[in-house]
Amino acid sequence: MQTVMSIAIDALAYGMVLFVISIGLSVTMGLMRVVNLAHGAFAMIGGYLASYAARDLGLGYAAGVLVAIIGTVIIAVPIERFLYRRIYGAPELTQVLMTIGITFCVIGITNFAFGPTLKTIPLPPSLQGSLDLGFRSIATHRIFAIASGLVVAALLWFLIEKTAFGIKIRAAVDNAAMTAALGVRTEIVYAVSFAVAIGLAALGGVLGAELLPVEPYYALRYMVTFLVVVSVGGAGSIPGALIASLLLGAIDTTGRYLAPEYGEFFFYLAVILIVTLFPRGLAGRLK
Amino acid sequence: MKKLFTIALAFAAMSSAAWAETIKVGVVGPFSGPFALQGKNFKAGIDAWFALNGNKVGGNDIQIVYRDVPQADPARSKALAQELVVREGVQYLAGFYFTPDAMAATALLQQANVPMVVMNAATSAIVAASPQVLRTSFTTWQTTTPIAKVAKDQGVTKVITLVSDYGPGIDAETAFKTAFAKEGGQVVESVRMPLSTNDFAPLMQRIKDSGAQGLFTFLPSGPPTLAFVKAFNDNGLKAAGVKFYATGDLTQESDLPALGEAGLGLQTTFHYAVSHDSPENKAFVAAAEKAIGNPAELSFPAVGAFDGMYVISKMIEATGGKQDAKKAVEAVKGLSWISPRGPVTIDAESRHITENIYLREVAKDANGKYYNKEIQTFEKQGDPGLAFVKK
Amino acid sequence: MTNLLDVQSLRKNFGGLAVTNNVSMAMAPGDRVALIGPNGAGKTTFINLVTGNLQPDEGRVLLVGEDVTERKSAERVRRGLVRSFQVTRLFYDMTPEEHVALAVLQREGTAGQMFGHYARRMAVMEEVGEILDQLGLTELRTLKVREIAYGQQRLLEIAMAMALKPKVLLLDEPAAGVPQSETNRIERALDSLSPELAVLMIDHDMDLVFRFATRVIVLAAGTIIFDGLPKDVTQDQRVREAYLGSYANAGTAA
Amino acid sequence: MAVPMAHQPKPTLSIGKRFTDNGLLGVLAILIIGLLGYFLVPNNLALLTQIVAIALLVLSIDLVTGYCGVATLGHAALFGAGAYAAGIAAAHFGVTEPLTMTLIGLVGGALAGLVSGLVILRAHGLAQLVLSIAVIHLFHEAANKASGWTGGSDGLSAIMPDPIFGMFEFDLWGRTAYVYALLLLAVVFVALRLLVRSPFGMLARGVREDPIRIAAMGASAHSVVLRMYVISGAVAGIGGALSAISTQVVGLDSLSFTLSAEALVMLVLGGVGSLYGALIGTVVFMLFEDTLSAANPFHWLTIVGALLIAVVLFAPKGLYGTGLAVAGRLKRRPS
Repeated sequence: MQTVMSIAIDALAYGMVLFVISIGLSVTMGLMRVVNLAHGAFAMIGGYLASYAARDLGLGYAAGVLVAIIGTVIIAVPIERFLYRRIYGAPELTQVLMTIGITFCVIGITNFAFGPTLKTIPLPPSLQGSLDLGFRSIATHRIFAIASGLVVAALLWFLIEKTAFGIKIRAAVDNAAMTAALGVRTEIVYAVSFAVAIGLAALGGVLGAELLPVEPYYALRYMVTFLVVVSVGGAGSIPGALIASLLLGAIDTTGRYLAPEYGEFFFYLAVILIVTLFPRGLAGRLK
Repeated sequence: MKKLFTIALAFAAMSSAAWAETIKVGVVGPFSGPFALQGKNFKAGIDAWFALNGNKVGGNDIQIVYRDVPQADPARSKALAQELVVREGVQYLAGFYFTPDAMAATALLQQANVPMVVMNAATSAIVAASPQVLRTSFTTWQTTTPIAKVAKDQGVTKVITLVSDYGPGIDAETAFKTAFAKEGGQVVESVRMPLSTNDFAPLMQRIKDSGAQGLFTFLPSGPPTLAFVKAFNDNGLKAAGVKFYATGDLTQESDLPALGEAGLGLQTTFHYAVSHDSPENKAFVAAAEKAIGNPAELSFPAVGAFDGMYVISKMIEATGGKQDAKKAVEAVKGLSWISPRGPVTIDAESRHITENIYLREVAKDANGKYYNKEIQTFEKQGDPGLAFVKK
Repeated sequence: MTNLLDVQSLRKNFGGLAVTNNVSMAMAPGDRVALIGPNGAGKTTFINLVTGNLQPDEGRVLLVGEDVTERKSAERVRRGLVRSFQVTRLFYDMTPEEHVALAVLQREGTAGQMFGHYARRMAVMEEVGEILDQLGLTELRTLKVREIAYGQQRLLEIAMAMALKPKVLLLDEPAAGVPQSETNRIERALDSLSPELAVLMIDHDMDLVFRFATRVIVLAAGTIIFDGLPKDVTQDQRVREAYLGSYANAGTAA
Repeated sequence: MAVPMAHQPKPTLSIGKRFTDNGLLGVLAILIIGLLGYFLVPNNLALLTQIVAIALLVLSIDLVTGYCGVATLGHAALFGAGAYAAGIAAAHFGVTEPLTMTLIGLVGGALAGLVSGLVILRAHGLAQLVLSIAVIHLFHEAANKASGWTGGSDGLSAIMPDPIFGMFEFDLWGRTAYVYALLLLAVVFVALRLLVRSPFGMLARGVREDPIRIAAMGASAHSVVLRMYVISGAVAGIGGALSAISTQVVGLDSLSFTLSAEALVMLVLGGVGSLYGALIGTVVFMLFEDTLSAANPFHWLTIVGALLIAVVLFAPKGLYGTGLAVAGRLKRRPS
């Protein structure tokens, strides 16, 4: 029983980290219809900036998070303006080519600028160490990641479902031409959505860094994981992404405990099963 | 048609003749991609050797030709090795970070009349694949075996092993089990983790449930080691007094700053620590740090490359710069010298390097820099894994 | 003589809404039936149920006496039930010639052949030529479909249906979007169809309906409210109500 | 060519047209360029042979992606299955005759095509992409686990192919391997040319554009694509076998996501939906990568990335597609 509880806690913690990192991708893929393979690259940029600010400049963790989000968005603005804007509405394969190209460039440049070693983001004392739950202990930063994940989910849900801007986004997704005809400047809507997605990527990169350490190859190493989470959840759906993250976290964690040798099989067979049963993602059925 | 072909060949032959006094060495390694750091260390080791010894041996210039194999890819490695031999006319092949890459290229050696100096790849069987292979790094068996003794000496009798599920990991598991059984210890459980594991927390739960007093683990150098060690600490295993044993791949110097406090006290066995206290090593480290640019990036592949260059220079000396692989290899069999890692010998029979293996503990120096502190030496260790190579 | 198509008590609900409500009808060889009804009456749903693009909740579809309710739409096509689409569904990177040839080959059962070019087969090319000629598409035969006008694309839809030599042909608004000048091509093509064939046509163009149909079925709110001769349809009280009623409610419903 | 031919009820194919239709022109081009390669870089034939092997993989992706519209990031499963089938036959069963090995690779690839087709065709779009990723990871993991057969992560070595026809030995220069590779490519190219122009090829293009329309014609889109997947597996399997024969090793990388993604990038680079595009994409990408990584093994990835971006910006239909469009515009101008 203790073991079960313990695995459940690990699953929750891992799932929430997956959620925080993947939700930005869900926004670009679901709301903006861009197969953004460069998502990990932006998360990685966020991680590097946070590491630079918090460790090398000694600004501390909170400042590191802020610098990461703002800095990554600033870096992303020209990329959106000159590259992404060319592939909105383009065939999927074109988007794949462009975003892989961007990823390669980011990897190469990061490798050149920061070197190939691992970069850490020093945690503040309050997030170091672990919390004793009686039957086991759990790292404090994981609790922080869980809480952040919930806050992000709530804020994002509010932004998209309850604000005027959210209405514009949803309208632009449904019918860009019609929305433009109504006087909404769709390119601004897209640019802002993109910035939000990138900011989320950067935040995820920082919060997840304890589990997925920051290094130049980060951008490609975890790409598949993010893609799987988003498509299992149903692109563009916040509850979908949340459920998918938790479910995949649970499958992965249980698989790794019960049969680590076959963890890969376990995970991908589950993915095949879920995707076959819910071809439009879990959220596709929930609606 | 045939004529044209002969002309083309003649051209190729002529061009290699014209370059005769420059001896080319082809180095295959991961210079981009996820293992770029290790490739960078190859280059740093080689550059350090040039910096300390110049790039002339007996009047012959040595020129290095680098080729990139970002991830284990034997087909590409072989194609590049072939290209190095045929087009670039290299007289020596060297480098090879991954076992399959080295294995693939061994098939060429005899026909190409080229010796191969393995500067990293650590599976015992490589030297058996061709009589023209030498190795200046280590094998997983070699670095793993002593830690079993360390565990026993520390009074640990029940150990759980957790290794990455791929060739070297399985090698390490077998080596540890064999050595630990010889010491009279018991491996209570052996777990193999997929290479793609990100979250190690569930595995920590398994360690706890197994009731082992100690853990032996092998993971490839890089990002997973960080997550693994943190999970070990965060899940209370360190606090519970479970002993942690691993080979030095896990605490390579370039990963130590990232591990930080979490790494303190980790005990590993390995053939080389950047901190090794000897005049040879001081000279080497100074040159290699300069070559690599950022001293924090210096790690073990550099010393394998540095000593590899030493062996190559001896082979060039012995052959007077003429291409004769057999004579070259023969000349360095049994060769002994003082490497930055300590005294070493190329074993005359296996052509693998005999060297000291050190038990080290991660410590913090006066400047707050983390390093591997050598605390025990196992002298003149050969490769116990050779006995298990299938013929 | 068995009916070519026999639809028995079809029922289909979307959510709580009965879109097709206990619909039965039958068609014999030579029948020329027009299916009309106000917007939202469930005409396209009915066609989709018959072709197998949708599965009914209740009821059966019989094709030449055989129950095909459980069969996939492709299997129904192979048994002679062919449809055209209301909005053209064509292969925009292919030419009209290729479209018709593909249909002919598919009918012959050689469309899965992995070698040889259709243009080498005289009989195929002749048939393709005839069909294209009949619909006035000959001049466009080697253009990409994306380069030809919408009206001509509609004609191509019919050409493909004809090439499949169906027993039962369902035409979903064949003349929609076709310029007046070209509807006569459609009419002529329809006239030339084999008399053995049963045709069910949905269209709003009443001129076309009256010229073509020997029988009219009126569908309203998922139910058949009239099934009889064309000359009687305008006199029918329920039909008038259905149409006028829908006009009266149009303002609030939209 | 695009001018409508007024009233020409029975177009007969001229000899010239037949020539281009069957891809004889393409075969000539393959052989001429291939032989040029042989003489221009006689000492880098190993690379050229690798290019041919990968070209077969890229052609194979084109069959399902370009002709049937299936999105896949897992196609290396088919290539790797062929490579391992041929390699295991040679290393464990002593089947070292190269033509037989190629045939075994073909069968292995086709079987893998059938299996992955059955899985991948259960969804569309993004979900399909994810299924293909799951498939390649399962194949990779299975090969890693079955290390007794495959050598696991150490790779399968000890593949020693016999001389071809007992006469032409596989030499250090890789001449035999290269000539064999070119001939294989030429044969496959002709076969695929016939295939894509056959009624089945037309059907497949139809599926890509509108599967519902295909069903309305009485054909089963699923069965068409599945058959194409098997054929595609055979082609990729030949490529895998060629790689196993010429390099005499098979590594886990031949079953990797990375290889799948790279091959897809090559296809998109050359131009999806045309055999020439697939060939051009492979040759350009691999030569570019090889030259760059030799010139600067440390930072070539950045430049490859920049190339990909440039292609999307300036040649959105791929090198071949955009080249054709430009050529068409130039041709049209004078008339």
